[in-house]
Amino acid sequence: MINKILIANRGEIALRIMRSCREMGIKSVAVFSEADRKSKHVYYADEAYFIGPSPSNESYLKVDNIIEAAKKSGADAIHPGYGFLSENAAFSDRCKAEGIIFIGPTSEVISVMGDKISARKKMIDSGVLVVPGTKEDIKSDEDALRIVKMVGLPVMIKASAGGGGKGMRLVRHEKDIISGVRAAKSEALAAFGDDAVYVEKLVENPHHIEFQIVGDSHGNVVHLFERECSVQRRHQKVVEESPSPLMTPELREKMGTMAVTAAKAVNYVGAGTIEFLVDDELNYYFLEMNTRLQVEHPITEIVVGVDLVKAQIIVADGGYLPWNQQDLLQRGHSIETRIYAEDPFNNFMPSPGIIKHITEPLGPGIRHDGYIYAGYEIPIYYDPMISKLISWGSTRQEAIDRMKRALFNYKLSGVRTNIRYLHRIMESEDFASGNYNTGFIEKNADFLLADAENYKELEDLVMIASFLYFRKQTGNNDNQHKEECTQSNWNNYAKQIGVNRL
Amino acid sequence: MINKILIANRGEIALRIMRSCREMGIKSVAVFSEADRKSKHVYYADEAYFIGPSPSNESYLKVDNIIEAAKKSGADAIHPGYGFLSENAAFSDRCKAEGIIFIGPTSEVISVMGDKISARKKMIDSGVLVVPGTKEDIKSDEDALRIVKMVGLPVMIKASAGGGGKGMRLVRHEKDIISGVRAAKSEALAAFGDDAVYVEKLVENPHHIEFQIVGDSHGNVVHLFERECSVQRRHQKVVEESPSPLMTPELREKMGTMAVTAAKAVNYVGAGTIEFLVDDELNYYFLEMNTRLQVEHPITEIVVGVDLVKAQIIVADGGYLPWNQQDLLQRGHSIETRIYAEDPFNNFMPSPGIIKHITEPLGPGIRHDGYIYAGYEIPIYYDPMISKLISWGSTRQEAIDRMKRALFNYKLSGVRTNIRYLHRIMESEDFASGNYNTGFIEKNADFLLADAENYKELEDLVMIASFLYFRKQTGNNDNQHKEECTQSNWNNYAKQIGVNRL
Amino acid sequence: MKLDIKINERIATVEMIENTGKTFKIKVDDQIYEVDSKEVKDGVFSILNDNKSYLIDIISGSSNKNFEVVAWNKVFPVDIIDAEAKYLMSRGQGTTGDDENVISSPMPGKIVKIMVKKGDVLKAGDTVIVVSAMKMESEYKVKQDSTVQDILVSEGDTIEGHQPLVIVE
Amino acid sequence: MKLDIKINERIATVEMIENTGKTFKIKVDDQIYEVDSKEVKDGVFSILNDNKSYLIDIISGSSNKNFEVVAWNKVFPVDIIDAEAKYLMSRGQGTTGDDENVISSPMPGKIVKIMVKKGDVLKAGDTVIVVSAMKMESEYKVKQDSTVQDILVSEGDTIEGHQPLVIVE
Repeated sequence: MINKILIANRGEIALRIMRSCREMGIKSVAVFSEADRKSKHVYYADEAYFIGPSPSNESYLKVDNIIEAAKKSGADAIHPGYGFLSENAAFSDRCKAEGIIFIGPTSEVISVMGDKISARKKMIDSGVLVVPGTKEDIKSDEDALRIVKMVGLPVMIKASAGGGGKGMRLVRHEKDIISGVRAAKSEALAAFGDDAVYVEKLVENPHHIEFQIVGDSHGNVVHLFERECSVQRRHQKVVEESPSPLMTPELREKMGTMAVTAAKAVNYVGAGTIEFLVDDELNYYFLEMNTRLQVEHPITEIVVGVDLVKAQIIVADGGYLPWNQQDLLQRGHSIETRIYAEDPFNNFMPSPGIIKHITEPLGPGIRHDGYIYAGYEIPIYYDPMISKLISWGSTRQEAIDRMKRALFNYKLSGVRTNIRYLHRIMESEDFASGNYNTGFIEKNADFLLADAENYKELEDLVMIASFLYFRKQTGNNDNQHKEECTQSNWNNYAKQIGVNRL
Repeated sequence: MINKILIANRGEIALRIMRSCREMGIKSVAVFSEADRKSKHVYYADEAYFIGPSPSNESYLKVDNIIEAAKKSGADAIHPGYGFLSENAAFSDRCKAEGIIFIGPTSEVISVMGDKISARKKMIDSGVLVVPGTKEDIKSDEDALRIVKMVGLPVMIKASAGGGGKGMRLVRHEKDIISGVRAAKSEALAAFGDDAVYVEKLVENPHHIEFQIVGDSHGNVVHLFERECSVQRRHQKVVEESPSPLMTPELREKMGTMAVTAAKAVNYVGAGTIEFLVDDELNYYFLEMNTRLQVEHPITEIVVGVDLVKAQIIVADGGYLPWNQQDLLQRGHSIETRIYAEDPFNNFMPSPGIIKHITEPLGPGIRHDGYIYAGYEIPIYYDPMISKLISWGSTRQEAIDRMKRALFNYKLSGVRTNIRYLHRIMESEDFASGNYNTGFIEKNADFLLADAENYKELEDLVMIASFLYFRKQTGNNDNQHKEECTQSNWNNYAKQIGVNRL
Repeated sequence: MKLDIKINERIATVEMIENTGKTFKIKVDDQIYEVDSKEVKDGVFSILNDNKSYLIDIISGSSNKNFEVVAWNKVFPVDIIDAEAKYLMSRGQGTTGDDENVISSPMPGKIVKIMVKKGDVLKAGDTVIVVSAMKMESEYKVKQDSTVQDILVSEGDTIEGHQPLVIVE
Repeated sequence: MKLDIKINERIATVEMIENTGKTFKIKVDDQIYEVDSKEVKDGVFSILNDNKSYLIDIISGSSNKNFEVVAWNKVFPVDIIDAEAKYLMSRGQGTTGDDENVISSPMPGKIVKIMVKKGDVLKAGDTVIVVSAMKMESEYKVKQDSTVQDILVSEGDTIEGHQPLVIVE
């Protein structure tokens, strides 16, 4: 029985998890690094433990310190959030060994799905469609030529242990096959200590569509439909939506069933995501599985009407899935935009600093998952994401309208943000029409940074405000604030002679 | 075609309406009194017009000033919100005469439904169930005796022009009939200049359940299910929820159909609410109709997945209802609590003042419709409601859990609020079980104000924080803040010698 | 440093035992706490006591010895009792400077009606003045028989909270 | 009162014509505005110009003549140009005190690598230092041939934005 959960994370996701804990009557335990003492997750939690210096590898990635905090607090379970230790097989094992429930899959599942070749093999064996290619390591130049020709150009050579684009080569022409394979192997060896590479057919400008699944320890697995994640900058998701504008009911049914098959193939327990590549002809291929909660999970929560964190906790505790597949229905449309402390107009330079003012957009159809507050200093050590803005509408158009309204009214000063950039995405024709793929950001790069409007009047008023502000700061202030002074005299008077309510 | 709307209101409802305007690409025009220059609705709007001194009757109720602002701004339509001029037949007429669309019903409908006797007559003639009683003015003592005996004791004597409990008498015993009628008549004459009174059977400790309806100018009317509004203090709603815990599918079907019948009886165009009294045996009676948007409309929006303000604008503009009855479904459960600037522990004394800090609760399943901000001074002239907190859950229990979580994390300082009191309502057994009626607040009065918990440790820590704060204020501050000073020296140095990014 | 601090009826002695730089060792009456306290924004303290997390929001009152403190959505009225306050208390004036002869409203509002004029002789319970704020009217009465000494406001005036309205004796 | 104010490349003369108490008549270059301006909270101005509503948020920069102003989610860098600033500009130093001989990062971060040592002779485009913030590394290079005069930080140091890191000449 889970009564207390340590959240081995920080920022918005730590708060997100604590909210569900509180709703379930479960105590939450925060951990924090030196830079995070004033972070909201520390004072939002029921308890908080210091776990080390600011850099992640000395605190949030420090397994011993986290386990020690869990033991000291008497936590029954650890929720890893996303990032940090969430897909760390050794951490999952360690929790088990210490008698603490890890809210996530077993180390075996993490290992199988974390290695790309073993995941491919497992999926192929289970009848899941993968991008055409090999499921074996290329051992020789002969292998390379034979296999690439069989798969058909163009292809991607990928490192089995890969990640972050390393050990990856695009090969379009026959003459580049051998050099491409050799380069990928040597880069993979250098980066991961393992030169295993394999070949996949290149899917040109694909859609990135993922299915949410949840499984329990009683053999039940359901999917909660799709998320369209094709708006990416340098392989980082920027905007997600659900449903996908590309989807048809038939395709959804087929892909959903395949996602459940994939999860069942590894006896998956917990929340996970099956990522697919989908081409313009609606061919779809298993890409990889994320064995954790995704950043973009709220759009599924809103459209399907569920709480994924609660479901994670229930199944981790040995409980049954709270829903059958037929209970789950999509309603309306949801969009998430990720608010970053970065300056899109200066090459997306990160912008840590102190938040001066923040007015979070509220009202109908808006959910805002954040963690910052006025006066908070965004530290330099972690991800620049400061919040997630999520809109819901009865139609896709309404979800876009609401997102635009919320972005326009999200007032934040003190650090640079990408709020305007996100607004431009919503305004772009390709996004508005739903006709986009992973090439979206590149294709619309100029539009997204352009300044269409005429700001003459706004600029003049900015000057006027600055003029008045400077005038006030330097004391040349005529008779502003006189009212206030008059009023507060009453207070002093009241104090002096003493006051009583009868 | 509506392109610009003047919102003849203030506070949270003005913002609520402006949000929908912005989503529809419609410009919004604010009006403001002297006290409201710094109110958020002024700086949230596209345009803002000053309409007079702080007291409502010199500004927000001043028809000429509002019409003048509408003309000057070129607004096509006026949205009255709730309260103020929203149910003022003359204002509706005036808008029509000036060629401005009034977003609400015609003056005829407002008049018929605003007078309780004429509304009763209309409803009885249309086959709508009303509380048993007369539909005619009691002219004589003989009338009184005959009619009351026919209806059966106990009864309520009510002023036809009534409101706010004035001109109302409860009669339980035969001997009190004549004196009760006479007292009601003389009070009604004094209060409303009209001594017409009528008799209704007393429904003991009823439930107050209302149905949302919307009609268009093409003869279509739908209902959007019910709201349970029985948590009332002095006839003021405090908490509302949808669906009603009392409701059965059959009863919902019957009452919904009757609500549509009631609206069709007056050819209703716009959003309106049919209020019913329901007794413990599930007998239901038409009570009155509100010909405007209700404060508690968000719980319907969330459960049914609609935007009622957009629907109002569409039908006011001559458009068709955006839904058929069969499109409309309830999903999950929603609760609204009204946050007031008042002190429940001091006889609910209003608490205007300056907001020091505010942290609005966010996250899954929470909508917050508010208008205040840190530094804002809540004026003394208007309603003490500062925001509405709305939760959604897949079950009633989850909606309660989320409301509790949100109330706990709603951090507001500078004015007293009823947040704790609302939290106690959520904790009460009667509310938790859904087993309550309009007697709830009275029945639970002691529980709601009691302090069950032991605050020794919290109190000690409050003392410690006060100690540290006082120590800092008085300068006895050891070496706090030294870090910050060291760091900002760099800035000064950078400034002195000049800095450049290469 | 050592102070007497009052919350409602309770008065406790609060004493700094040690400032380790990381934590404060502070004694409240007989109990010693070792807390990690950080001011996350002006007047808002995040306190970790034995790893339990508290957020405490302090609002300055009408003097620098008088706070309104919000924690867990509960409001604590806090008074710092130093020598001056002790002296006043010993003279029976209390820390908030209560004075039954001054009639005031705890909330800002508008004077609706003044029921008395200078020199009127009043009986305990007589209504002196009616104040309206946020659609609610409150009547202020005298606690004991008295005479109206002075009326400091007029009908229609807008008033601050705690502003003296009528003086009686 | 009259000031020159700079936003990006534009410099305009802003002059107070009249303060009516309710509104300000202010001239920006040749255009006269009559605005109702209220500071709704510290540095945040609600401005009504011809009944159009604007919210303008001013953040003080590194000096009291240098602001970052946010309006419509757009950021405007604002410089107040007074006599002192004009003098500096006339000497070609600009208003922000740019100095090509001081290498710094506009953002706070951590020093990952220092590629040079005191006395090194550098060619234009040589990388001097690598700074990391929020998982992103940035390289800072010299714009012209120069010699390293001084290195003010060490690898692993945490730095402020605009803090001088390396001096070249």
